[in-house]
Amino acid sequence: MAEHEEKAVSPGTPELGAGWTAGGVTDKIAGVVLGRGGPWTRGWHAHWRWRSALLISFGGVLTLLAASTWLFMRGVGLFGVNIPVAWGFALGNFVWWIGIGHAGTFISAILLLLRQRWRTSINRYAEAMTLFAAGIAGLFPIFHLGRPWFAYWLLPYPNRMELWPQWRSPLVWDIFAISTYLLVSLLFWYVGLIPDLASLRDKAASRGKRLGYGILALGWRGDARHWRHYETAYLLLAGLATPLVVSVHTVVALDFSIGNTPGYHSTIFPPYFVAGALFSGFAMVITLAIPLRHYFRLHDFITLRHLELAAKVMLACSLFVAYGYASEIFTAYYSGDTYEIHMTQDRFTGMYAPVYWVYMFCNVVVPQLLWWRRARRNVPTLLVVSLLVNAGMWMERFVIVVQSLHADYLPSAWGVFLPSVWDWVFLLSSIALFVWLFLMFIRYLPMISMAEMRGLVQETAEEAKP
Amino acid sequence: MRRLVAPTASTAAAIGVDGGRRRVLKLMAASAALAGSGCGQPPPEKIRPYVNMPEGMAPGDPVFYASTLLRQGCGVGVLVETESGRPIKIEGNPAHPASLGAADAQSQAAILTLWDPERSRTVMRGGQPSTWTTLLDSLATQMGQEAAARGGGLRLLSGPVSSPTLLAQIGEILARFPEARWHVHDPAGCDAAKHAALQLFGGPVQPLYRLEHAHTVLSLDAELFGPSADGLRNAHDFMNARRGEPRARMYALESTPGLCGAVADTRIALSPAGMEAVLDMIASQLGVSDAMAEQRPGPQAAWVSRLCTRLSAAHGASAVIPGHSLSSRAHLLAWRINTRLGNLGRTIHPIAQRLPPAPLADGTHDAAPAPEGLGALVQAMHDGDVQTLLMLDVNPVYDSPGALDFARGLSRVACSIHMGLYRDETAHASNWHIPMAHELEAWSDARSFDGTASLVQPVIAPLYGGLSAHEVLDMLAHMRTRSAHELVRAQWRNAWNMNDAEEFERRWEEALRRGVIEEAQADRLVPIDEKALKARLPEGPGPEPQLIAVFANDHNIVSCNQANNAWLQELPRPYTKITWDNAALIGPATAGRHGLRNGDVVSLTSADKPDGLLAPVWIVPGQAEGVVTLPLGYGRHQGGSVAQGRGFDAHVLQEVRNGMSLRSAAVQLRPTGQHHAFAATQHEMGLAGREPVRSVSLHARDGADAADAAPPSLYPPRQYGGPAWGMTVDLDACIGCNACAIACQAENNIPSVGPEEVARGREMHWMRIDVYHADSGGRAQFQPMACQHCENAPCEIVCPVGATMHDSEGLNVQVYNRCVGTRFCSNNCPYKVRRFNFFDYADHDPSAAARANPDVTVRQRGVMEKCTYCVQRISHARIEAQKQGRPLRDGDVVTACEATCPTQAIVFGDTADPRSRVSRAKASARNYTVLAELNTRPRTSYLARIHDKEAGLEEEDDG
Amino acid sequence: MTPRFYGVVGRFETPDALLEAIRCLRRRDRHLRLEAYAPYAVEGLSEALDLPRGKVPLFTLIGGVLGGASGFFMQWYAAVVSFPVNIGGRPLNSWPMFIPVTFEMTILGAALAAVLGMLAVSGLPRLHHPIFDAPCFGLATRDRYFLCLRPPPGMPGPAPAKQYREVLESLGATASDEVWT
Amino acid sequence: MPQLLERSEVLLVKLILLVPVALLVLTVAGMVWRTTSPVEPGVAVPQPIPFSHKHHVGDDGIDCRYCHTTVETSASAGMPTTGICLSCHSQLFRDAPALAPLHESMQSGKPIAWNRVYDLPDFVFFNHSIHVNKGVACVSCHGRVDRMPVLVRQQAPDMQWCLDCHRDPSGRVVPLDHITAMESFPALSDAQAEQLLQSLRLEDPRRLTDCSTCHR
Repeated sequence: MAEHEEKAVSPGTPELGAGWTAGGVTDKIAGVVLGRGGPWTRGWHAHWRWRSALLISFGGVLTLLAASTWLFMRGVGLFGVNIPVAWGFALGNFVWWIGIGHAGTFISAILLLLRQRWRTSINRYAEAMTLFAAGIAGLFPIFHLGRPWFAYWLLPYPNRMELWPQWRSPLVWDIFAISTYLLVSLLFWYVGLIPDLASLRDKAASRGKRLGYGILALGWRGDARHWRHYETAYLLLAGLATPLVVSVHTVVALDFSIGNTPGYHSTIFPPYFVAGALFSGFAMVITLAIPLRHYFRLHDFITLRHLELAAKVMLACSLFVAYGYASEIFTAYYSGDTYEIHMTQDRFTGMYAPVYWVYMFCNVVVPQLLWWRRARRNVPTLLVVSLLVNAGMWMERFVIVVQSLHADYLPSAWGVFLPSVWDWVFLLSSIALFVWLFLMFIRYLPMISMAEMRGLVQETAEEAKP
Repeated sequence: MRRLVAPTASTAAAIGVDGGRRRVLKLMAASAALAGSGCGQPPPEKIRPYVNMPEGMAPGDPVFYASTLLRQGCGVGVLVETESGRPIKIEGNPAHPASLGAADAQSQAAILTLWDPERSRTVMRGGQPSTWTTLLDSLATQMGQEAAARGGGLRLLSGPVSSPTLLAQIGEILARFPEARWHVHDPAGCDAAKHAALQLFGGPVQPLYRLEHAHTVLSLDAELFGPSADGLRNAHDFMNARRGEPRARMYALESTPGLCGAVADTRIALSPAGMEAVLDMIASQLGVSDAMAEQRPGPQAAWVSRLCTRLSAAHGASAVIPGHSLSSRAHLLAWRINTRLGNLGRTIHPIAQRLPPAPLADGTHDAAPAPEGLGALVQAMHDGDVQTLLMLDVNPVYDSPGALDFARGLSRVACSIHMGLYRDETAHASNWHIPMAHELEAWSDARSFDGTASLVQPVIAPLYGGLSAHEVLDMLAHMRTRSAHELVRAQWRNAWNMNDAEEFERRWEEALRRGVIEEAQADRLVPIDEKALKARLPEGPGPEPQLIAVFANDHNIVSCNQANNAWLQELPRPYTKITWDNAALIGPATAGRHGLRNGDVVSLTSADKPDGLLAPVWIVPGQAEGVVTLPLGYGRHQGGSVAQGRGFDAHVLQEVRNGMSLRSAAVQLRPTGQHHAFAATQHEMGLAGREPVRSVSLHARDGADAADAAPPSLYPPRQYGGPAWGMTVDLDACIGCNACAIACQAENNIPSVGPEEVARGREMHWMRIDVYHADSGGRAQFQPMACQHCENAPCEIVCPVGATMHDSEGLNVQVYNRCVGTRFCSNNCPYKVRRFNFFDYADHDPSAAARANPDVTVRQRGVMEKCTYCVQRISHARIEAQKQGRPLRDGDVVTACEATCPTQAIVFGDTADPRSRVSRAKASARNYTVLAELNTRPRTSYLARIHDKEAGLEEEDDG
Repeated sequence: MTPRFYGVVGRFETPDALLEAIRCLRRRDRHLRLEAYAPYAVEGLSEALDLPRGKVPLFTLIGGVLGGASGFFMQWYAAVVSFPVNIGGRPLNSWPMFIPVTFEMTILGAALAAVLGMLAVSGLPRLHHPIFDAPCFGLATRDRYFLCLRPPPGMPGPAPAKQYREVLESLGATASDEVWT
Repeated sequence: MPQLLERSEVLLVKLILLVPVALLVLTVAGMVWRTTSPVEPGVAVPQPIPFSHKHHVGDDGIDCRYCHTTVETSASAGMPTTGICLSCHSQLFRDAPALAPLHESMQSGKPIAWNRVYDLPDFVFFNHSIHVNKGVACVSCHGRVDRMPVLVRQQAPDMQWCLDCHRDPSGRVVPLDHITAMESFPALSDAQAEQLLQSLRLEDPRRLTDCSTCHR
């Protein structure tokens, strides 16, 4: 039975470098976490880079804590919001983060259903990104409440006032959509982690780590029965998560389009928000992938093909979003509605016009570069584009939230929103929180699914057989 | 703070308003308990019942007292609502001719001044706290010396005085010190007018307008609708004349947009000199002017002659009313024209100003000579003829023309005594300062603009130990201290020369109940002196300077006592919507010529004042070009933290000519490059192609419909069992006086947030008065805008906690204690009438708690609020009706804004009852709802303004 | 207590070897108790062991239905029965506006059921298991494949450990060890 | 390869794993607690004068309205003025040391500071007069004060508790002449109850449960 003896070795495909065995990938990825053979001990300096990055971002986290304490003490007036512009940065950030929190589940769920092989090596960290982004997004509605200590009144629970949430409000839908989304994404992520946690358990040297990972692994043995149920459950989760992804940002879009404000009240919003979400999401995936593969030498796992495909998705989203922008303008003028037309003209020429044109450039013009294969396969270009798209999408949210409100129906009520210093503090420190969480993640959990990579090695090896 | 609070409490206790203190504690406890989390055992509370219950008072039930507030010395009748002895709200007194049930912004805001913890509290001597007794001692010696000199060095300075008691006391003093003089300082008044009247009538005479008889009114910069002693009445009368047949017409010539211009059929922006020219032309056309005015060619001549024909057509039913900014010559012309038009005794009554009685040898009385002006006093002070100067409730150091330099004169007075509500500029410059009691704290009496006498009845013991002017004068005259109460009663006992005590008491009680103690006598008209009428007019004005400054009374802060009032400070000016500030108002062209934008600081200099003053400009459409209007009353250095350090003091540039302080001066304007950030509440005054305000033409009044067709709805209309509350606002009657806004603020415990927050767009007024510049003439349209109480309220659907919902009578209710502050409702409100507590705006000063309306929740930080249709008044009325077992009647519920409106522009009631006033108003063809296309189905609707084509003076409408 | 015989576990280097071994054993005796362990979901493994389809999909369905139903009922009850109020003139039971929450609750119920069901049917969490005592079993989560041959329940006589080892090694196991509990 | 945990340890670990679940339960419990009324029932409040409702109401049979004068006319039931107390106590027990504060108050003119027993939040507007005029008996909220030597707060004034009655007042009202009666009103026949309701003209529960009924 000699032919059984030699191990499967990856022949080298666009998605996976050559010469990797199941053991090899396991050691490589687990190494990053367990510090054995990982970059933490290797010659080049991922270690201190990571440390300093962690410190800096932690500073940001502390700032966020301090700022929110002060916010809860003094009141939401710290932000630049007013009447008529009652929603400001907080809501913009919320939508932006939620959007970023979309790519992860999209990749792991939809690409899984579509049997996209390039999903394998990016889904894990993309899901982590999703979790963190969605979590941070969840903070902002609470920050922006007038009386945050009563935030729980939005939940249905038995109370001596015999009162309930008001189910017609999109904000209540939000609560349900986002908490569901967080929970399901968490489950999805965790279920995906179980076999890897087992691997870590079995590779870990110290008793402490074995115990920690072991408990989290729930005693996973790689039993064939486990694998069977596991795969069914995972597939079902993917099936459930797919409509969920779409629904969440649809609900977020409804926060606006349910309203009657010109600039909010538009039927294009749900699809156009979902596309925007994926747009920023994939931008963030690329933004994260590039340093990861660079610092941890993951070029064989996160290959140029991965980046290229992500870039293609981004390009598609950009086109969809551009269509959204166009249709907004078209419907405004086609409707002949004074208020819509005024709002649109104000977008073009009003006081927020510079922001508008900048994000038009970032979200519509810049991504067109990606039509060129050379651009798609050029890492620096991709990094710049994805960063611009992230910024652009934030500005888009800002303009939608603020500019629509500042001049709506009665001219007498028109007003101006100017961000206060606190608006900026909260935006920047929330980014710091995201970075911090992500750094912790790559340090303590495998950023790529080892089990699936082993499968991939085997799969590619067998395909390569004559 | 405690130091400030202590007196409040003790005085309150003294008169047994412990129920009030209980509420104070309650509110303070509440704010403490509510702040932060919503849980935790409430702090233990005390209940302090009365020792003996005052009759007619039940804790928790409001009691109304009739009293009088003073406006430039004249009385305006009010009803003061007290809750357990604490005055909390002011309404108009229907029985009083100057009110007829309405109250203006200043009267409404008086409640805040009454409770103002920054009011003066102690007798001061040379800046050091002193006592009443020490003052008495030194006063005794001082008056001893004066008595020796027959009062040669004694001077009395007061504002205009109408109080019979006070006049009598002044009379006594003048009798006792023959050499003493009484001077009157009236910064808000118009010396030119007084001078003209003096020439024509030989004595102090004021015109009393009877606009209900007027059909054609020509206003030349006149502040007909206030804020003034007769503003409410004029507004009321003119609007009645407007509602009548034929519809009354108003032509307004204005140097800066005023309230008359907004209701005018034709409004024309002119400089004061231009207006005088117009008067000249009218006079010569009517042949009452010897000087043949040069006929200016062009359009002006054209419309002036049209105007002239209209005026003479309405013989005896027209009125030509000149304002403060015009010269005394112009006032003379106006009198002549009115005489020729037969208006005297019909639309304009010249009535003599009351003077102190001067006892004659035979025991009868004669009128003392008219008081002298400020100029004479300053002259005397400079000459060192003044040893003792008593200043009653005046602040000449601040509000006298800069040219007079009153302060320097004052420094030469041996013994200067100032009496006032605040330790203002004059208080600091005088040897003595006496804290004065507020009108609502001490007994007095006053005559209204038409001579009706009413009682000034205190509704609470002096909160900060103030004294009444009567007591001080009694001191001066007789070295004794009778209480103001005794003095006033004595005065009327004499006036009625009644010895029957019982009869007197009965009549006194009656007077207290009605507020009016003596009706106006109609026979007080003063005949005009024919000779003076024929006399040669003084020379017309010289060549008009390139830029002329007009010193105007501020719309809100008319007297120094109102300057420390946050409500008035934060009340947006009708046209500029500026708060907490005054601005140099200029026209667009003038601004263009100097390249100025709103807020640019300019230096204004005049010949006399080369250093001049720095003032930020505000560009006003409809401002006469070449005229810069400088509102007075700002740039205070003393007198309270709210008053101090805001705006600029325009008095500096004010000049004096032969004793008259002028209301205009030639100035030069130079940009400085500095910029000042104003806190304005409305930034866009164009209509941007929308129709929130509408107008129908007069003759289509019953034909054409102002309303849009109601869009269809997917749902059947809701059926309401009980009353369905609704409101209409008549845009044709609204004069934009802001009274409703302040009434709402007082009724609903609405906080003021300060200039910084206003600048951030966070003002809290539930009732905002939008202004739209409908046409280039700058003739504006006001629109009171509060929650519209939509049937299909967009705010309600989006509230996640159901904090805003509909009640079974169709009110759009805001439940503060349920609100978590997502502000989604405000986003979704197309009218943007919701207000949010971004910070803890509620005033936690105990005085504020005592002032607060106990029937309205004091809102916590982070909750949304808005107009409730005065739901507390609705429940009160409902409960009373239920107790009597009867249904609610139309008029049982009167909202605060409706109650205070001088022109009855606002009508509230049950729309389900077809006979209610509001239903009848909604039946009008002028009835429309704002933004009807959104299908919000508002309960508040507006009556379109009426456009009277024939009334216009424009070419095309002619003939 | 005396240790009980759990079975013999053999180690294989490649998935093909494992599958081959399983197939042989199945051919010999359909009723053998076999447990296979692999570092990833090996294709055809469950078919080789002819494992039952499992109840996870059913659980998921039930979870989803329950979640959705309770979600809608909660809203209907709160808005129509418990505290009916007039919100913006809309009907009390404005069901179109209840759909988003209902939908989310459906997903939530289904997802929770799926995961919990999965854990339940595969007997997890189970932190202590005899198989862990097998030497080098840790490699089962790296790159080795294990097959555990277990005696039929209540099999009399001494443990057939030796026999089982021979069988496994004959089938290409590179190592085999007894597992006792 | 050694076991991760021994059997004994597994139990422990499983317990630890239950902690998050416990936390969840706790938070929910916390929420419910947060919204319970902070004012517990059954609390006896001491007063500056040891006033006994039992004695005055129970033994002497003084009607509530004798002291709480404005209960039928005003929002506040009204606390007796020193004068009202003295209308009897100027004769009775005039020298009782317990009543010293009373006489002192009358002399000094300083009111007696009673301690509040029933305290509603400031955003709740309760009007005694309308309840009394609609047949809600004193006893139904304040309990058998005729059995309370020291006044005891009867129950926490929860919104829930108010709603119970506002949703269905019919069974809970008594004829107006029994308003101040202490012993519970005898059950009515349907006809009587019907007639009573008609005489009281109670409002529709929809109006009674409007937010604006109690909150402004």
